[in-house]
Amino acid sequence: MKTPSAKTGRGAGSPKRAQTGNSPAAGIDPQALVRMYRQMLRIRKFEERCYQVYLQRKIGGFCHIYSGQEAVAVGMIDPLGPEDYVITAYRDHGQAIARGMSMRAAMAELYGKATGCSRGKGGSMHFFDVPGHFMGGHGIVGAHIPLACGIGWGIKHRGKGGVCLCFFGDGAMNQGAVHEGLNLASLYKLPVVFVCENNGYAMGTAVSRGAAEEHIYLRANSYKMPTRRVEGNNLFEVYEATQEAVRRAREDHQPAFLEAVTYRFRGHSMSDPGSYRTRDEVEAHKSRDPIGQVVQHLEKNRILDAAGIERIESEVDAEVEDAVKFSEDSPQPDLDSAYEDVYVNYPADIRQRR
Amino acid sequence: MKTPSAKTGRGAGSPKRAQTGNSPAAGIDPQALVRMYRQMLRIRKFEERCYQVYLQRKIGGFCHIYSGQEAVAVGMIDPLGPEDYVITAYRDHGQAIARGMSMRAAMAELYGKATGCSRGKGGSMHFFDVPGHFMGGHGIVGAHIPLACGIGWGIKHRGKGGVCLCFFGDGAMNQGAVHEGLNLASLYKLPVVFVCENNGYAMGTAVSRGAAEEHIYLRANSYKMPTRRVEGNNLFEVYEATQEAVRRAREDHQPAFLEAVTYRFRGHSMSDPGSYRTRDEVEAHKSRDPIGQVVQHLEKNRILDAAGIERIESEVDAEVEDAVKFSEDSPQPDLDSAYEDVYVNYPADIRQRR
Amino acid sequence: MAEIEFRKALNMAIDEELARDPDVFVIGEEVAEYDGAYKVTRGLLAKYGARRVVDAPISEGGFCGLGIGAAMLGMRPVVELMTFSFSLVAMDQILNNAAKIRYMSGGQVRLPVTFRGPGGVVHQLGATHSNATESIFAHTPGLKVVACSTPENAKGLLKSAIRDDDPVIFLESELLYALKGEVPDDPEFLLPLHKGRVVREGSDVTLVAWSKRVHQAMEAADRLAADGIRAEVLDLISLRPLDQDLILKSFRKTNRLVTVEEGWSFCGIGASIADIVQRQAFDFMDAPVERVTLEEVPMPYNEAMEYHVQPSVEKIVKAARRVLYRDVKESTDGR
Amino acid sequence: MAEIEFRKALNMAIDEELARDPDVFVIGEEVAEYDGAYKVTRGLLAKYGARRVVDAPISEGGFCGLGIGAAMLGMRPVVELMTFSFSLVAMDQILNNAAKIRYMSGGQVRLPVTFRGPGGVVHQLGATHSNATESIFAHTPGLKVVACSTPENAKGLLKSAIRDDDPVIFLESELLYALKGEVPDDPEFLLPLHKGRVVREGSDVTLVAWSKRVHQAMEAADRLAADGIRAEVLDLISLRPLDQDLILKSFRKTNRLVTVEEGWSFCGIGASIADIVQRQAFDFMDAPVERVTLEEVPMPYNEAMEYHVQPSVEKIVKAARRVLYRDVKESTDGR
Ligand SMILES: Cc1ncc(C[n+]2csc(CCOP(=O)(O)OP(=O)(O)O)c2C)c(N)n1
Ligand SMILES: Cc1ncc(C[n+]2csc(CCOP(=O)(O)OP(=O)(O)O)c2C)c(N)n1
Ligand SMILES: [Mg+2]
Ligand SMILES: [Mg+2]
Repeated sequence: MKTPSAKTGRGAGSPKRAQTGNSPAAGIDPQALVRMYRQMLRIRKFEERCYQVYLQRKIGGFCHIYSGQEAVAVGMIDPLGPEDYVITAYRDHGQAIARGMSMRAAMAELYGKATGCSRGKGGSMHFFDVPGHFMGGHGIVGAHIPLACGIGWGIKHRGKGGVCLCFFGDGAMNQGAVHEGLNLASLYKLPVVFVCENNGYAMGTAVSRGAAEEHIYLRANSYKMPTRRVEGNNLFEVYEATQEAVRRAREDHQPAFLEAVTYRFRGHSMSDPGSYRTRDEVEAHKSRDPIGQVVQHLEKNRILDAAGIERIESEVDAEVEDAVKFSEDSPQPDLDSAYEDVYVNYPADIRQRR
Repeated sequence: MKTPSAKTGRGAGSPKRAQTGNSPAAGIDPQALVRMYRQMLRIRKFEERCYQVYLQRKIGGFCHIYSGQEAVAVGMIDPLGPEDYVITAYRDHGQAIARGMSMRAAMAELYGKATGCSRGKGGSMHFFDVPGHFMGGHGIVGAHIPLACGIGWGIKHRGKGGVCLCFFGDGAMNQGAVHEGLNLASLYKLPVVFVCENNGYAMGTAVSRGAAEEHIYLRANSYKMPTRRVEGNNLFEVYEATQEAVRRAREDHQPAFLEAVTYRFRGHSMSDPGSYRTRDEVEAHKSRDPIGQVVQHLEKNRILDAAGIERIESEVDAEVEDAVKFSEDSPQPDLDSAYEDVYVNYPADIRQRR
Repeated sequence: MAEIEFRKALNMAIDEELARDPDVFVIGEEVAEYDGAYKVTRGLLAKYGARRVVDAPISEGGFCGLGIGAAMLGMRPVVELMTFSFSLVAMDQILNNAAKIRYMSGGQVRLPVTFRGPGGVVHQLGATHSNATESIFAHTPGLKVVACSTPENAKGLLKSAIRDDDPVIFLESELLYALKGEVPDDPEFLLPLHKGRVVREGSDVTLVAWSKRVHQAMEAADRLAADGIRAEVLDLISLRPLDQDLILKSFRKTNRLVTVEEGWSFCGIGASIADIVQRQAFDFMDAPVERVTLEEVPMPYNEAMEYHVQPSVEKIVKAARRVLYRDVKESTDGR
Repeated sequence: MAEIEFRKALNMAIDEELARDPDVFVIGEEVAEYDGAYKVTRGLLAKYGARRVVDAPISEGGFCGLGIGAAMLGMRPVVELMTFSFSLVAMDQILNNAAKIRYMSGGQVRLPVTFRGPGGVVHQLGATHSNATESIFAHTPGLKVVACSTPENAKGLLKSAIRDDDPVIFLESELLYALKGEVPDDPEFLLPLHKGRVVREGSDVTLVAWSKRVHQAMEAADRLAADGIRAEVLDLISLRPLDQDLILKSFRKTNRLVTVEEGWSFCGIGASIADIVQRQAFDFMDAPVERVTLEEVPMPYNEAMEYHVQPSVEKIVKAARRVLYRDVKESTDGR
């Protein structure tokens, strides 16, 4: 697959221009648009750099690249305030960055360094930034949906306000924990907005091969919550739908369910041969690149000119390089820290007594 | 609670006459009606006798009485053939008897005797009659729904024909396993008819206190299978709906979902104080006794006269007494049989080696 | 100090903690309007309302996960499992989420959640309802596993568990709920989660048990005493972390040990005790460690069989005599 | 006899059994169109079609249960768990339904279902994806638990597992999938499920391991040999039922034992081995049984830490030297 980066020549994944039209940017002020554009670009370039360092074997384990889905994370997380929470699955880099995690902490985690967001213990699938209300990165499909309900519970009953945004994939819909969690959220009227990122596949399994009902948003009707399907590659549509759902969750403690239809440009994880999708299919989706769509809008509406776009690109490139350098230079964690963080209070050293 | 048995004076739970009208007995021939009436009565009287012997401490553990729900088990199981299968939850006496288990084997199991349907090892919640295609009695709420899918799988792919009828309660709808199973059945087009016996409560929890969507049949829409709500105390309606669902499952390997609205006359189990329902509510439901409705129909249509009904009653009473006597007289299982049936093939004696 | 029932002692503990800390809440099936399947939470709904005492649908994975998520925000959920047998449908939530999230986050998260309920064998409920799950939980770092055995320690330990900042598996026993005993009224009566106790001193042989089996071990000690054998009885209380010092101290005195548990033998907790003892106190072993466990079969319904496969006073006595190399008449049913 | 990869040996076993018996079918996530997440089922969809090789949604509880239900009707499902770490969401199906239904039915049901997939630690996947679940399964009567270690025994054991009339937990290892070895072509090549094997004979100390750790134990034996210590290496293969005779026979010869496992120590399988040995061969113990296990922490992601907390050749060598009372230099990281 060719990296779509002819424009900047830095090979770090600058997106193609979108070939589809935009829907109106429903009252989003230009500053916010620029901010979101930058966020999407930060995610894209971070991810494509991950792809590279992974191939260089600088990082290990699984690595699930978010490229192509940026409008979902950014369009949904941007409307949040500091009191709100985000939780997601193992494809978590995008949401973490959108929620404010520094690229340094994110990349250093992939390097397994002490400076990583989880002190090198979590890895790609288990990013955490609790002070920033990013509640993880969860590796077991569907298992964090009940956690989101608990976070919603905490928000509601500690009275500090806020909502919890809970992301998961189309494949997760078939896991029992999701069903239990959706019911609990609605039954208890918890301020949780559930976001199913329908990127068409769970690994190699197309939605309709895993679920009898392929219209995911319809399945949420079983839980009597407002539900809506949005074009997940259209930042404006995502943003607008989220504002509505978040407002209701915040004010009425009413959960909502959004299905965001999107597409991942890369394989499921680094080792995925991707034979279940044709090159044509992938290319067709790339022509609807969510970042390209935003760029088009910014230019057409003269919010940014070519120079402005170029400047942001190079700032982001620099940030990514800084994150890589930071990670390379960061210290390995002390081996003894392997014995820490198991408990808050443990009566004795946890190291094995023989 | 008064045992509604003034008529026969035997205290074994002869039902009140129904005070509501019948729906037409849609083409059910009189012989079948009499057969089903007898089955319903057999279940009722068996259960009420269980209630008594439980109070006499002849049997132990949990005991979940089926009284009040007989039209569901009988109206659904009667249309089945010998090639079909039945599987259910822990409130399993009714389905077992409807499926042909002898009262002797059933009662002896409650007594824990070697002659019991599960050799005294299963108890009330774990009745089995595999030669009769009664596949249990399952104690963990919702856990047998995936098993039903497997049975459907076996039916379909071994090509011997048949369907699997899978019963569970309204409370089970909130267990993840049910959701996974319904999706699998529809995805794989398995010949399974799911029957949710909505008796209004899961222990003390009314349906609407456990589920955001209290119209249970609507929840099945998520799995794209035909779904229908039936008046579960009306044998005729149950019978008719089942025939349709079973035919489709049998011929087209298409699962279906039926919600049968009913009511249990007794507590959840023997120790239930029942404070979550008013006496009025229970009495109102008793006036719609499914057996009473059938009796009314039989009499009105002169299928049976009072004498005929009396005769069946006394035959059933005799059968119940025989089952009790059989159970009392049956031998205790050999203690060594505790070590049997763990494996088909085990390389050595399973008794603990010290 | 009042003489109260075990279930009431648990109820007091929850009641006091609900009163003390607004972050504490109770969730589980039938805990509120029904007063608890075993009436442990009786009256709490009336006192604290439906936001603090919460009925849950039959979604153990869901509401255990909800408890963990709420704990991530600093709440202190007390999650009732109607019985720990039903924890099998929530295993992923407990073994992955509760036990590991703190670690995977590099210590950013505290998880002050308590999972409580009766564990193990009850009476004639058959195999699905008679799981002794403690060795699964005790196998798992990140969890603390505690078993109470008297009304007094039930109260003191449950209060500590609720206040503890780590996830605690708190094992009770339905068969003990009606047991009466003296329980301090003091709302600050707390017992340490990681300490076992000597229930009876002795010098000839050590019997180790927990939960309801402590009472069987005590009966066995009485029977042994009649024969002039002085058994020391330990109530482990903490299964993770294990109070090794307690066991080793006793063993170094008696040089003989019998473990008693109602779970299966293989990979059971007694196996780990034997393992630790043989390694840490090899030179003190006058005899192999003996174990009394559930036989290696699912639990049968029949009452006599059910009794037959479980630990019994007689089996404990025999095992104790065996480690003392005393004459043991082997009978078929007495093992 | 061809030299083939481990994953191919497993593939051959499944292929042959699919060909032999129409009741065999394969189900799991990505097993069909994707050829298996680790390519164990490569080509089987093309050969046998979508009725015999079946892609499942991410519903482990659902499709494990489906397998059990189909087995109740006499089919022989081979259920792939993408890894056994994901079995935690299906624990109730496996521990209650697969393990107990035969018993609860008084023996009316046979459950010829095989659950297979890689188990334990892989490489830098972090805590949720690195569960060694074997001690949970081996704890449970009604299950058979088998771990393969070479392409040859992978084939012979998996075929036996599929033909066995009881539920079998069949543990593989992702880290072994590329290992090559000679494998008999014979479609009737079957190995007994309950027998371990002596991989290397020796007289000074016994090393017991299974799955990929057998290879570590062999390396340790090489290292020990360089020091003049002759280690006997046992590959347990069967974790339930345990091949006690194999272990005891070796121990009665060497009088010294080291167990190696990648699960946690407490309630681990090695604990039960130590327990059995101290009771059955007390008089043969020249030293306590030593254990090399995963440290009592969730699995960290960082590569060095991940290595640090796992069993290693060095740790095994040290443990062996310890039971031989040879000079052991304790270093902080080598434990
Ligand atoms: C319970 C469980 N089963 C299987 C897996 C392995 N697995 C990881 S990601 C994945 C596919 C998930 O697809 P989807 O939910 O659509 O998310 P996406 O990867 O498309 O973002 C699978 C099967 C897992 N992590 N957890
Ligand atoms: C997983 C699980 N959780 C809890 C229980 C305890 N329990 C047994 S029956 C029951 C209520 C079930 O209600 P419903 O499904 O409506 O069936 P009904 O009793 O009304 O027939 C509960 C909570 C159980 N057996 N299994
Ligand atoms: Mg997807
Ligand atoms: Mg009900």
